[in-house]
Amino acid sequence: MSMIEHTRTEVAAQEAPVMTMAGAINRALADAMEADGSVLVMGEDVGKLGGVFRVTDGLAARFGEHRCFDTPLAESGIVGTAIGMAMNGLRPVVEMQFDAFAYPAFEQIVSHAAKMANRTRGAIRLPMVIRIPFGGGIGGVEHHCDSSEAYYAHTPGLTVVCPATPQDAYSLLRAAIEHPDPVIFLEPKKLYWSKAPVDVTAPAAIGHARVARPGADVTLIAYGSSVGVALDAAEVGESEGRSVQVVDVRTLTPCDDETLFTAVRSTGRAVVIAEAQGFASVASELAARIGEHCFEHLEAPVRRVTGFDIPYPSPKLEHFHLPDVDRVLDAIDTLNWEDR
Amino acid sequence: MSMIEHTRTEVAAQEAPVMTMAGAINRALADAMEADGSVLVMGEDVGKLGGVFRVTDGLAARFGEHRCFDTPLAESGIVGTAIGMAMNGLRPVVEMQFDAFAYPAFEQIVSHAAKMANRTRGAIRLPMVIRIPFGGGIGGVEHHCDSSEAYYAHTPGLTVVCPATPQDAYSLLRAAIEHPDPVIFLEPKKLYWSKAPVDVTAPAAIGHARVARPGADVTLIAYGSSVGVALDAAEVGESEGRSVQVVDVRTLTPCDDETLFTAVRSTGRAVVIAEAQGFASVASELAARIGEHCFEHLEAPVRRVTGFDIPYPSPKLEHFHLPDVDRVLDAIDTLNWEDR
Amino acid sequence: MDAPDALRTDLLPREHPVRLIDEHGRLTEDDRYAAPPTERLLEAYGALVRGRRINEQANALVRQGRLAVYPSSHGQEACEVAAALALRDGDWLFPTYRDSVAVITRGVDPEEAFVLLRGDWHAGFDPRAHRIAPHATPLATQLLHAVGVAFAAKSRGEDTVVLAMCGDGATSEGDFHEALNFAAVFHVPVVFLVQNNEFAISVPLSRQTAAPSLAHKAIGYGMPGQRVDGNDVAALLAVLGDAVENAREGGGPALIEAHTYRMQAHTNADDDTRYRDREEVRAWEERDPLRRMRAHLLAEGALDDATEAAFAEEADRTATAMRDAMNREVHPDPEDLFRFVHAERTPQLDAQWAQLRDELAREEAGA
Amino acid sequence: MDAPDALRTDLLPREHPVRLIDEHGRLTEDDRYAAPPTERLLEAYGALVRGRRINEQANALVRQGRLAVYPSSHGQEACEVAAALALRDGDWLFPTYRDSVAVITRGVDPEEAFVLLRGDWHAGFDPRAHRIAPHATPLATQLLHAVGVAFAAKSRGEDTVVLAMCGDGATSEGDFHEALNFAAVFHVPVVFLVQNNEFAISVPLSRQTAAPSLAHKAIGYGMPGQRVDGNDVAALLAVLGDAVENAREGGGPALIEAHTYRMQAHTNADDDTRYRDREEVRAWEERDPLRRMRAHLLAEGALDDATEAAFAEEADRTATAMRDAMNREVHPDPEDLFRFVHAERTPQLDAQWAQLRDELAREEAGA
Ligand SMILES: Cc1ncc(C[n+]2csc(CCOP(=O)(O)OP(=O)(O)O)c2C)c(N)n1
Ligand SMILES: Cc1ncc(C[n+]2csc(CCOP(=O)(O)OP(=O)(O)O)c2C)c(N)n1
Ligand SMILES: [Mg+2]
Ligand SMILES: [Mg+2]
Repeated sequence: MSMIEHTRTEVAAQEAPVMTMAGAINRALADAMEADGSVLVMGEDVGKLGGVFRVTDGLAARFGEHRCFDTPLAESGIVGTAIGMAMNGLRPVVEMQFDAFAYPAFEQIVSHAAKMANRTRGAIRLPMVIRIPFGGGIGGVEHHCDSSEAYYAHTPGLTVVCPATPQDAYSLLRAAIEHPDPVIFLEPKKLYWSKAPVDVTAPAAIGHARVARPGADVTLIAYGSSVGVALDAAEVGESEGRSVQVVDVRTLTPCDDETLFTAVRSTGRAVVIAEAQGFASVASELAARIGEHCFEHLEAPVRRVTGFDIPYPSPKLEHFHLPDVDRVLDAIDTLNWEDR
Repeated sequence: MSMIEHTRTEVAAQEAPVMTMAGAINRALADAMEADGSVLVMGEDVGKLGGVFRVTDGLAARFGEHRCFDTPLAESGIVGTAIGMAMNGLRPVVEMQFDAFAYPAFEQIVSHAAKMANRTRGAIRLPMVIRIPFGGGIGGVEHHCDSSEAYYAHTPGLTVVCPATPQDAYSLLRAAIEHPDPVIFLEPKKLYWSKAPVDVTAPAAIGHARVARPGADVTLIAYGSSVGVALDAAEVGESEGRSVQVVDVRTLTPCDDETLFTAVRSTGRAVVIAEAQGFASVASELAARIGEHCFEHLEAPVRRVTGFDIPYPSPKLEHFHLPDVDRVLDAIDTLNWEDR
Repeated sequence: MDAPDALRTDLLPREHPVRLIDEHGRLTEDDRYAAPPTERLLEAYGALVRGRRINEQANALVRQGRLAVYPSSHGQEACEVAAALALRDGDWLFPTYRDSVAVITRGVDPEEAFVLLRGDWHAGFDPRAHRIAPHATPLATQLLHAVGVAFAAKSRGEDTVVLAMCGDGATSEGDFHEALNFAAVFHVPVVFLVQNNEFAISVPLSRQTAAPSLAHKAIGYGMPGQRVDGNDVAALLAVLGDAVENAREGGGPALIEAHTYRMQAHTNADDDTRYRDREEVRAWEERDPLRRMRAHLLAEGALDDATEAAFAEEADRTATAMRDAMNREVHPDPEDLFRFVHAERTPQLDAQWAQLRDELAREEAGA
Repeated sequence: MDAPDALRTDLLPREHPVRLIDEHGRLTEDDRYAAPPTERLLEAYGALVRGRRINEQANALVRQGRLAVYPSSHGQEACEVAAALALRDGDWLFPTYRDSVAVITRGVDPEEAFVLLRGDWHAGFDPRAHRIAPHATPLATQLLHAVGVAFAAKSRGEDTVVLAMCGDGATSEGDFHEALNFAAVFHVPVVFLVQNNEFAISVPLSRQTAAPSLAHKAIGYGMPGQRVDGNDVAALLAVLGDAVENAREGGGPALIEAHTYRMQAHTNADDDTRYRDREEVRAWEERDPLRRMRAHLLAEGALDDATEAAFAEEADRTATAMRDAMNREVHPDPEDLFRFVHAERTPQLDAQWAQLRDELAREEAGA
């Protein structure tokens, strides 16, 4: 199903205007604010400045300072206040300036945002979105490049979404804002200026992975900025005679097991790719559940290509750390091909 | 090696005094404070009251209020101040009152405690211990029963330790306090009043798993309060004709791959047991790395028996949530025994 | 009202907590706050009697194993009652774990109020129906939610006021700071009520702050701070009422520190003999909020035997209802584990419920 | 010293920031703070000249792609210089990302100070050797470390004082609150210096706080707050010096708000024309800290051409050293990724380094 949906979207997208991912997110925010008066945008520097990545550019001017505004500089305050707003009829979309600067809000996210609906037996649901620019590859200094998705994906009650294309950024953010429960919306910084056509009429549903490239011999599973690495590796792999399938996970929780398992079973080999440090990560989860549910189909162990288990390195060293095409190809090479 | 060490410890322990785990931790703190004047204990209610679990009982009276004292009620403040103390010659051991109440300190733990040595190229190491009573099974109300180990185990730069016996609680806490880098010391609340002999002369090194019970057919891998569940399941399994090995992980990071892999390879079947919600958890990691490194030896998929992916339930419902012997036996039953 | 000077010392609390009725029940003149009318005080006294009874009954239920835990507000009932009575129906209350009496006084059925402490579920009443947030446990976190609720109401032009409660210990948390700051910068109608009961579990106020008073923190956010005798329900009603109506009229947030005392241990699980003198506790018995209000009403001739009996009866009814409710066996539904986590159950939770259902079915079949 | 009253209004700042030298370089009388001796002001002026030059050179290096990013303290050099000069060798300084000039003024080699901003490594100098913490990026977090460092020193009976810096925006973070409270409750020798430069990136002070001043926050912790003209290095030296020596003598912590202005964009990556008027920026040029001190020293006859030339030369030397250092190619060692994470490399990191080493070897062989 998700393959079909994907194909349809791609066709429509050919005629659609080209946008950067940042532009697509900006457009999604504007369209959501236009469509629903209860949607508001807040955070640090999201007003006049338009955000340090210019993702909220023009929203304050267009919708007024009561719909898009700067808060005092305190992330727990931002998320905690947004929780109260969502309790009382608003749909706040908050921006955390960088991944590591969401950590002060951790208690509000884990102990409240994630749990409110459950503790009130559904009486209070929190329709709120926490946008977090995440990941590296942009030459940022320390604390500006964390891949923090595992912290959220591990937390029951959160829905964690991570687009890899401008189209998904647009469509999934619209879906996230309409979602009745809190969504952590992870925006790969490295892809903010990547461009592609975006069809703003194409709907997308949270919870569906996407086969980004079909292939018969091995499945690469990735999300965010690693999807591009996977596609590049697939290209090279293909030229070396291996047919490589790529799955873009898109929604980290809930996990689209069906698409994942179908893909892996069809190839019998799998590599999971993610930029985050690998230990106890989303990549661990994907590898573990594939190992558990596709065991009979596996010709080789599920390999993981992830960041090392180190603090995110400084700009001049980050290229050693980040998964790249060669590392993915190395991993593919280990997948017991001699048995074929 | 760890098996031998374990056996030696057990022998000595037969003659050693019986302690509760809470008592063993108390003794470890006292012995460490006695041995090293730079060790101090601080947190909420750790002074006169001796902690809500009485783990620090008597320390303030014995060592004075400058060595064991109450702080203002602010967890980020506690951890942040401890970081500064550790920067300047002290060895603070801080208590977080309950697992979920460590979340306000998340930024200090992740962005500073974990990274300080790395960012200063080793010029500043932080010899500090963050003790966190964790997990459920005690009939506690919400926010008092979180299993938060994955958040820490996923964070590079932290060492995460989790004892399952009073002996390990004593020996590993002594090792943690002597450790040059920050240690997250997870104390399974449910086991605080469990009793066993403790040999205070037995050393223990961080980083070593322990074969808690030998067995030939299947390996159960557990830590903290799940070790007891695993041992009970092993007992029942044995009575049903299956020889069940149990590995107590003890140190979550760094991971003792050698002991784990040796154990799993020897049985060809493995079940990982942990109380935490399973998604992107330490159990995921253990399953993924076993799947990756023991692939050729596996007769069946690595199964996980974990808490459900839900907020920790209320007291009257927690027994439905927690891994128990039956659930472990069910998992064992799925391990392709017909192939034998 | 003092004229604001450049340093805004008008935002500082007064030197002594506002008190309208002294420990002997005698009215004290105040140049700013008028004592509420006797009618109102009578209503408050009835609520105090009921509140005390709820505390006693809850303690008894803990001893009988019918409640998992109880953080009693014995001795703090004046704050509890005033917090509930200061609000209109459309307003919102944000209570802590210790504020069950306030929750019940505002209209929640005791049975529902105790669901959390009984261990049945994480919260037991419909927060939206009552406009009361669930009892908050992670300290100070709820103060931010209060700011957000007030913001939303204000953005719709509603005249809702939000009263957000916390303890003295909670003022040390970062979220306290952020909540007061956000409230002041957004100029939203939130009244922060700190019940300074001198202890955070075992930790005395002197270890919590070196400030002249907790109300002195208000000026650092640009909002007024006031101290009030927390055992004087008349003063509490006057000071809270003033702050609430000021907020309603667009005057912005305020911080009220009610000076009271936690007469019992932190919860039944606590042992307060480890950290405080009996002498200190006994001294505070003299300042009991019920005794004081009763003396006052008797002196005013406003409390007759019939009314006292009616109050006692009402309190009895509540206590009996509590006992009955807590003695009814509850059969929690295991499927509830999965029902509310997300609006739509995820495939993962579907599978997990299927597993549990299967386990239970086999158990039943086996048993 | 005012006599403390019950409300402790003595802890409030003065109505106007302390100023000892006005915008025209004229000395202003003050009943509490004496201007430092001319010698000291001359030293400070030299440091200002060098500091300004460091800012200019760093901006140039950013334009040339030699620095990854630079948060300039142009216009705030008086705060930077005074923070460094107020301390003794044994004291500790806790700077933010904007405080490279303070770090260099305290003695760190510019090359080492810029390792972070150049992108070579997360911090470039030995914090212990210089008693300067690494530049802090997560806002306000370092204030707590400062409290811990002071606590440790005090516990050993050392007379160390810790000066901890942050911006106006950072005062909104919970950690600011917790740090001031811990410092006050533990009564440790920390001086908190807030550089109120009117902006947190694009967000003006009015969106950050509704308080009469940031120094008004001090009373809420029971410590003195003071405001000082942040472009008057004489006043800064006097006020900081007073707070530092008071802390050293056991007088406890203090909060100093220096009122200054961020003359340039937040960093080179920022575009401040989006959110503030050029008029406003220009108005602050009149209050430039260098110009003011120069006028004063000239009027005093304390600054001759030779000295000016010497200062300029010293500044040149620093700028040249910066340029040379930043133009030297650095060859970062990939093994450094794994060297410092733990004192002893874990088996997992061993394996990961082996993998990377192997990749690099193959790459080299292939190339
Ligand atoms: C963030 C957080 N840390 C710690 C706790 C544990 N705890 C529960 S109540 C309490 C004391 C609170 O004292 P105070 O705020 O004065 O309220 P009181 O209990 O006196 O009403 C503590 C430390 C908690 N609930 N939340
Ligand atoms: C916890 C955290 N949140 C957000 C940021 C991103 N950020 C960096 S500087 C800055 C503004 C800080 O303003 P201020 O404290 O006034 O210092 P200034 O830059 O003006 O010196 C922000 C929002 C951060 N570094 N840390
Ligand atoms: Mg209290
Ligand atoms: Mg600023």
